[in-house]
Amino acid sequence: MRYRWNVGSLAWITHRITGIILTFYLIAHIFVLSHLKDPTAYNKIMAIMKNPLLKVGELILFAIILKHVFAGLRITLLELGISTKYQKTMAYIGAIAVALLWIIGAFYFLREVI
Amino acid sequence: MFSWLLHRVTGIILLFGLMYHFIQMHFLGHDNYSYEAVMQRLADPSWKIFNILFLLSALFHGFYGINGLITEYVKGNSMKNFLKIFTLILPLVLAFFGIKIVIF
Amino acid sequence: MEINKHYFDTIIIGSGLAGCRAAIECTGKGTVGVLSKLYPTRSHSTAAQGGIGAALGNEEEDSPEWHTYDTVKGSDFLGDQDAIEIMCYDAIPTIIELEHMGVPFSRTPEGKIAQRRFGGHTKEFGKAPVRRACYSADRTGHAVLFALYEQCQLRGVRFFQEFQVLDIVIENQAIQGVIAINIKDGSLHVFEAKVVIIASGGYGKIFKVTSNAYASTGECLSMLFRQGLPLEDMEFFQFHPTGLYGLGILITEGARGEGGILINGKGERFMERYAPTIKDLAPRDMVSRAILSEIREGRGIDGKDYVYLDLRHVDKKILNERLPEISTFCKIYMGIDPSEAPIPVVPTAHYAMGGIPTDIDGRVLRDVDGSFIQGLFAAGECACVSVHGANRLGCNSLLDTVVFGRRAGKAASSILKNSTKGKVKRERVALITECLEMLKNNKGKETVASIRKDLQQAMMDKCSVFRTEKELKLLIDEIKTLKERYKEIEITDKSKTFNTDLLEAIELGHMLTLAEVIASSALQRTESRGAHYREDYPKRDDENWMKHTLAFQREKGITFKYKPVKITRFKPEERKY
Amino acid sequence: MSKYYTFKIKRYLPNEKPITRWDEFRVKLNNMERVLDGLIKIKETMDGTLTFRKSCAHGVCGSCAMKINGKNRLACQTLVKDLPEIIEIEPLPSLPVIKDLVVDMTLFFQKNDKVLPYLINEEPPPQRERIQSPEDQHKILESITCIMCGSCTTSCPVFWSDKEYLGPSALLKAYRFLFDTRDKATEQRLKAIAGQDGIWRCHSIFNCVEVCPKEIDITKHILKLKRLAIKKGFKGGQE
Repeated sequence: MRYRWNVGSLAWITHRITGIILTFYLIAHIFVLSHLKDPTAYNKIMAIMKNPLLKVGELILFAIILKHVFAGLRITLLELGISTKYQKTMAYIGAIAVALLWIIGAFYFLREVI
Repeated sequence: MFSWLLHRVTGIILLFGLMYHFIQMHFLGHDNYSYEAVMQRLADPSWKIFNILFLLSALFHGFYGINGLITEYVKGNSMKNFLKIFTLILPLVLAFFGIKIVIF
Repeated sequence: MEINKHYFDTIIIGSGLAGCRAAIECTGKGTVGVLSKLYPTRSHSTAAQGGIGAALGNEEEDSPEWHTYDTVKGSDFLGDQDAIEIMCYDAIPTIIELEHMGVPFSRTPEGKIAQRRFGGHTKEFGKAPVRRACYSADRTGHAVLFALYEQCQLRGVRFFQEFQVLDIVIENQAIQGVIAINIKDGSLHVFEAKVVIIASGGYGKIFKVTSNAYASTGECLSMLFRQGLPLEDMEFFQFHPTGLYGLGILITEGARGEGGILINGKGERFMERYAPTIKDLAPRDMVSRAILSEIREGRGIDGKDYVYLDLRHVDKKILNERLPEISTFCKIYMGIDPSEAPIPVVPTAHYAMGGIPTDIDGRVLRDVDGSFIQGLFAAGECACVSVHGANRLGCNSLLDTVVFGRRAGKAASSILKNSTKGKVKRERVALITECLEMLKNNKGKETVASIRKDLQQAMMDKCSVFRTEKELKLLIDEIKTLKERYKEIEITDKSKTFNTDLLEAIELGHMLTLAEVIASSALQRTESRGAHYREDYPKRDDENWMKHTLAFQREKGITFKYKPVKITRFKPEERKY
Repeated sequence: MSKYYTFKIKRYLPNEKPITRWDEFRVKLNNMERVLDGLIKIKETMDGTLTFRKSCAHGVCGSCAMKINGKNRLACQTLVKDLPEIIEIEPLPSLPVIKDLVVDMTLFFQKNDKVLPYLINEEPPPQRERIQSPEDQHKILESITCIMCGSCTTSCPVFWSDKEYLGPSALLKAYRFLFDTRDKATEQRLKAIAGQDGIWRCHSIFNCVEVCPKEIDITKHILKLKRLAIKKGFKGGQE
């Protein structure tokens, strides 16, 4: 079904999708960590993590987390009583914040590799 | 209602937790996640408590969301009930493994 | 064809204010079913804007006696004064009761129901305008209808939504039941009942420019008329002075009650000339005539056919708070902001004073001698009690619906015990089925739309605010031609599901019947009174015409009988404002 | 000033094959006319089988809500001059279609019935009106303008996927009574709306606010309901 998107519904759908991805990441994260009992296994994984491809993956993950956090923040603020008049403004500010923080964060991430 | 409220509260906890995590792990120097450093940190009881809280919050927050998705998108009552029970057990199992890593 | 049978002690046709109010009264005393051709909350009562009149005296001193006087005078002394007195005195408890049912009225600073000025409502028998209309911003009808509908739900009234009534079955001078079609799937349903209350509303769609809804086609009136029952005072049809130019959408009289004024092309406040005391708040018939006279004499805006309703000087806060709806209408449909630009308005067909003759308890009369149809009641705009006489005052219509809806409900439930269950004969249903089939399969070159358009145009041109013998005669001939053309009608939609094409054809047939009654009634009344203005007889003639017209369908055509007006307290006098 | 518009209408004719199809009509309309006028013109002059609901024609009855160019609106309140030359019309989403643009609203009204949509006050009424300050009346001012056209509920993505959800319209109705100072059934009504299918399902998507023909900020009202439920420490219903 086709239905016109607007700021609110876009914010919602991205919030949802990022949420699902993060939950699955969480499951995988716990699963992987629970299998790291000795230093050798741990260091092996850490070495793999240095792979540039996985760094890109980490950056994407970082973006997803930021997006989810700011979408959640917007909803929570609305629920705490910030006027719904500002819902669109908040979404725009959130998007800008996500972009800015991602660029700053990416700088640090990449510094680890280079 | 309580779970809804808890979802919001855990959201806030995760926000601060994540901030701490990122600053600690990525922004402050390079060797923060060598095996020794991690183990050393884990020996600290307050770090343990923080980690467990963080873990439980994340699990609750994530699975509350999944539970909502099941409510909204899954058709058919038996399937719905099965998935709901599954998403109740899974985070408990994960919590068990998670706590095990942190404590031992 | 399979027929679905239902039995209810009380069947109510129409779910507007009168229908819902009657339904509330009937619950607890028997089973109640309400038939509505729309979803109940879509009834046209919801479009009523300005207010509901009652001498509560919340804003300034007021008395039901003054209210009675104003209504009598507003009716041009044709209203039955016993009924008017009942309505005006009942008004106060009725409004209080509505408030208790949850109607969200606007409030005074002390928290009482707020009231505003309305046309023709005065203090001390005509001295100055008075605040009498209780309101909920400019969506009073909507607020009251929702509250009443909600109370019906609470009381377990059974609603049959999107059921259109096809026949009201009367046999042996007693009601038997109604036959209706379920619009959704085209199935026929027979509702047998002990009593039937008709609250089907008005028929403004007979005119081209109207504030009425598409659903206001008046078929129930015509159904009774075709069975030989009379229709009363059909020549009186109210034109609301301020309809949005080109669309006919209502701009409430409350706009003038809050200080709006009418201005002509020369920028004059012309109502000063027509009603020196209360000016723009004169009754609707006078204001409508005044506007059209200005336009005829070339003083419309830029010589065109409209005048301005000016709200620019009204406090913006008042506009936002008390008239938000009409501000939105102006913005959406005309692209103007009433606080910055005047609103172009013309009179628009609005309200039928005439209708099914009833007594003060809503019993449907079958003759001038007061004999009635056993178990049949009517209330609301479709009925003529008559409290509005020749011209209705603003904010009295909502009052009429709730006061007489309640009375009819009460009277109807009181006779349940001694009434027998109605019986609708198979042949009657077969007849309806046959009619439907015929209409569906009829071949010809005419369409519903073209006949309807011609009818609406003809009524607008020849039978609206100004009328003459010559034009009315022409109109009657024209309607007869249209009736002939109606026989040649062909509809495109042959299906059973939601066949609006078929239903519109049925409605058109009834509209043609009603139009003829209106035109004939207007032709025989050779005087001018209230909304009925004959240019060839411009004076009111109390000697010959202080009486109600009752039109009957007889074999040779429409015949008339007359019923005296009940005059109790207020003797007819010249009507000046 | 008038110009030609192309109406692309999604048809649903239960007795024909195929049941659904898209029809195109070209209609000349002036810039004061509305989508409803266009539909009427099509029905009167081109295709009498075209079916849609209509009544008041000025946005107070709520009959003619439909999806116009991808967004729910009232046909009688949408001027064609504000739309592109191609106007795409579909019935309201996610309700069963009866014919063409007519949908079965039963489910929508059932939701409404669940929130006890009537004033409940068992105290004996006073002689005169119950006193309510203008400020208190203003709290429900926005919510009483609802015409129950169904635009909001059928624009809600949660309702699209979860038919158990009460939906914005019913929740707004609950608000209208919960915040009416004259109503005394706070507990009962909270019970009706604070369960799994009630207010917690609202994710502040704002689709309902975007489409409301009466410009009611429905999300704002639902958020207030959530705060009320929290404040009252409401325990009923799971989650």
